[in-house]
Amino acid sequence: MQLEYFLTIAAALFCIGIFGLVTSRNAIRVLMSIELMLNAVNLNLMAFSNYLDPAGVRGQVFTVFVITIAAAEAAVGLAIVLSIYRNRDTIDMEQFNLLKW
Amino acid sequence: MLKFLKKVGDYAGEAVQAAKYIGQGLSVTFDHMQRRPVTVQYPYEKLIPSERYRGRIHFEYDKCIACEVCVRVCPINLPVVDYDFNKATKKKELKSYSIDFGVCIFCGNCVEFCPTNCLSMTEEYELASYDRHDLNFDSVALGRMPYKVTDDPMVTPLRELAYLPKGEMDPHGVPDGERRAGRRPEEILEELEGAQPHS
Amino acid sequence: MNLGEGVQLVSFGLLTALMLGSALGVVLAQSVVYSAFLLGLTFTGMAGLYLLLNADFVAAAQILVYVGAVNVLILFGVMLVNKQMAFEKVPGLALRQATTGLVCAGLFGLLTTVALTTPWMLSTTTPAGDGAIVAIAQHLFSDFLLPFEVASVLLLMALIGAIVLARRDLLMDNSATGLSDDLELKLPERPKASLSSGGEP
Amino acid sequence: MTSGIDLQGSFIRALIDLGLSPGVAKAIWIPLPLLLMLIGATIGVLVVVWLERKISAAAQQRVGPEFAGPLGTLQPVADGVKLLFKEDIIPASTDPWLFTIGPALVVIPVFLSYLIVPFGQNLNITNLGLGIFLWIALSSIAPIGLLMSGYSSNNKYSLLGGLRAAAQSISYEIPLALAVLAVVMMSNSLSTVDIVNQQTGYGILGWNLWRQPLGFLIFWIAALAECERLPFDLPEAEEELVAGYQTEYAGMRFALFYLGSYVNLTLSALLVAVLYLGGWEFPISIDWLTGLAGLDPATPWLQIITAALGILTVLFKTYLLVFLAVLLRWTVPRVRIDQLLDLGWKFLLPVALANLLLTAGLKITFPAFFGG
Repeated sequence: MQLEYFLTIAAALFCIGIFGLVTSRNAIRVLMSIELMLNAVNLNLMAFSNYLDPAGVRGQVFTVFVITIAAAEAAVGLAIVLSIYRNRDTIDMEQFNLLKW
Repeated sequence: MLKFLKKVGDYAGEAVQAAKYIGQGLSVTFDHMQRRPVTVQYPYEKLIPSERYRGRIHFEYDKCIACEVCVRVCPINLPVVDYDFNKATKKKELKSYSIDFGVCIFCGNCVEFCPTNCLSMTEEYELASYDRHDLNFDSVALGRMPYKVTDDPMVTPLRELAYLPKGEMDPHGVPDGERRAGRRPEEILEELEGAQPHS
Repeated sequence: MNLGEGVQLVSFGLLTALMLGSALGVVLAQSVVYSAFLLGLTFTGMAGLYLLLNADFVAAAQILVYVGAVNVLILFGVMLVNKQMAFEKVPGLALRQATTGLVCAGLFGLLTTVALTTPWMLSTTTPAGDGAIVAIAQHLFSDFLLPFEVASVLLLMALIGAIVLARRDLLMDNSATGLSDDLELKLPERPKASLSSGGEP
Repeated sequence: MTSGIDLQGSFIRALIDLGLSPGVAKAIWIPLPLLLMLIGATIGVLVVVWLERKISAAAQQRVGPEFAGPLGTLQPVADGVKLLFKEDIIPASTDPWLFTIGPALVVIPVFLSYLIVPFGQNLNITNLGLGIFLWIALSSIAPIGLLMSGYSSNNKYSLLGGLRAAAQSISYEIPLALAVLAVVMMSNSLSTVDIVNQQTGYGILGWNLWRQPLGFLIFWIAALAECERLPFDLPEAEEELVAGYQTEYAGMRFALFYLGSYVNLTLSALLVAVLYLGGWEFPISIDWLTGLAGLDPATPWLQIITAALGILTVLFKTYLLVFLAVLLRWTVPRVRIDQLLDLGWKFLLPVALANLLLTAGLKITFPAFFGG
């Protein structure tokens, strides 16, 4: 049980998240990938909090902030996906080219 | 601002009102808990149907003159009357008669209008069967005597509320001979006859 | 190694396998509904890892917010846009995926090397444990007060923004008379049928 | 304040006296309360099911279950056995994995929540520092299971029921948490034992009910909604949705839903008793009585009586609340789905927030009464 274990897992989770973010064509799966990346970051923060600053728990405070922001992000992101779905009748990322010329 | 405060006040008032009504409802439900249960333990106990109960129709083959009045007064022309016209006697001879109790609404019109009283209502109400065609009673089935709840040794017959002795609310354990509350129909009839002897 | 450490190690291994496996499932599963449910599993595994890191409050918060709110929200999203359709073919998709995979693997290697080679200044003080709740609260209301307030404002903005975005268009005709005293947020919504027919009023 | 009877301590001490090492003694102790709680919760459910049927019957002038056992007490057992032996049906076009996991996901968090329910000073599984927060977190898992079973049933009624259940659960979680927060603020601790301890000492007068009347009402309404009890049983409203997310379920899987809903009801009632009705505290303070009688609170037999009385008190309060829930069921008609969400978001949420603010203000103004 060492700090490095947790950091490695967090790195793996982060990379999975990036892969999903780039390759997914379903807009909702992109949102899920973002959540995965945020979780990886959270795990890093928590590991640092436990091994480098166990008494101060500043990492935990930061994680709480990240969780808060993630909830807000999920709500807004889903609202955007819903309104795009209403307007374009698809959730394929390849078709979201409204701002492309 | 004042308007807003008034709105808040009205809303709070409505909430309190709602709470009051729910409280009243709760007290009603709570009050129901101390009432006597009306349950009849059905296959073991059965209520005795009243005299005017409109159950399965009984039919007497020999009385029937195949006049088909029952068919005409029936809201759905339900009874099936099959007859031959006997040229010699110039009378109809009944061949078969049937009523489908899966369709019958037990209105009693046929019984009411039958000129020879060959139809009558019985107190039989357990007509369930596994096949709905079994509900189509022919003249033999219609001619069977109805069974009586009071005759069944397996069943505890219970009197309905209106037939209980005065002051009695629970039909359990009321002796058979006990007189019901109020006057019996024949007593009313007698009284009427006594009041108007000349008619 | 005593009993407690063994239990910790085993549960660490199990949780890691569970979490990484379900995270891979989130990204690779064919059906979005499966990935949404697997996402919940990932979050739960993460909460377990937080427990191993002596942070039970954050673990419970993780369950409450991520599993209870975010994941349910995503599931709602999946079921609201539940349209069975095959995406159109795009040329060069396989190449793109392979490149992304390579880049991600490289990034993973890089991060792992950094994590393994950096000399971390490990602290030997005992973890706060149950006292962490109090410590977090003290942080929130002293040195992290500004971020705390900003986060609450952000949450409010996100709340209103999400409602405005996800709401059907409002019919503004009868509010054109100007702001009266009685103006309530009771503007009629455009019925859904007129939207799906595609006709712009 | 007596510490009461310490089962764990005495059990472990007895094992150590038998010649076992402290670690092993502790390891033997750990599963015991869990097992006891599991059995207790199940028996509690049997009692609640029987009570529900009997009280419902009484409210409708019926007799209720009568033939299975004395006064029909074995009826819930008979029901359970029947469900156990029924054929395990998985309809053809369902998703068998999700269909199986769904009910389990609904039940397991509810049983886990029993971890934090205290029946006495030391009569609980664990006195977690996280306490009531763990319950709030765990109860938020259930909607996922409901969505899962609703979706996997491949039936429009099931899907609608699952979505409704999730929406309802999320909407009422917030006022629930806010009501709990006001209590937590007064007792300065999330631990359920601390919350009860803060209410002890003055008998019935010390209960949180008098300090948090609004919070009590909010909590009770929200808890009923979380349990999907009758005024709020929209997810399974049989007139509109057949049986909601349970439509396709039969046998054991249905039994899990059934069990889960009744365990949840018992748990909610237990937590109302703990949070607002003084937990194991007798309406007249036991400490005061023993002081009046001139007895030493550390006397062993007195401690046992106090502990037994504590358990009985908690159970009595719980079943009183269950009784109220059943009575409410036959009193209040079901609300519509928009009325339900209106009630949650436009009434309970603002009121709960106002209650929280009021509690904070009162706590600063009168720290002696509202927990300084």
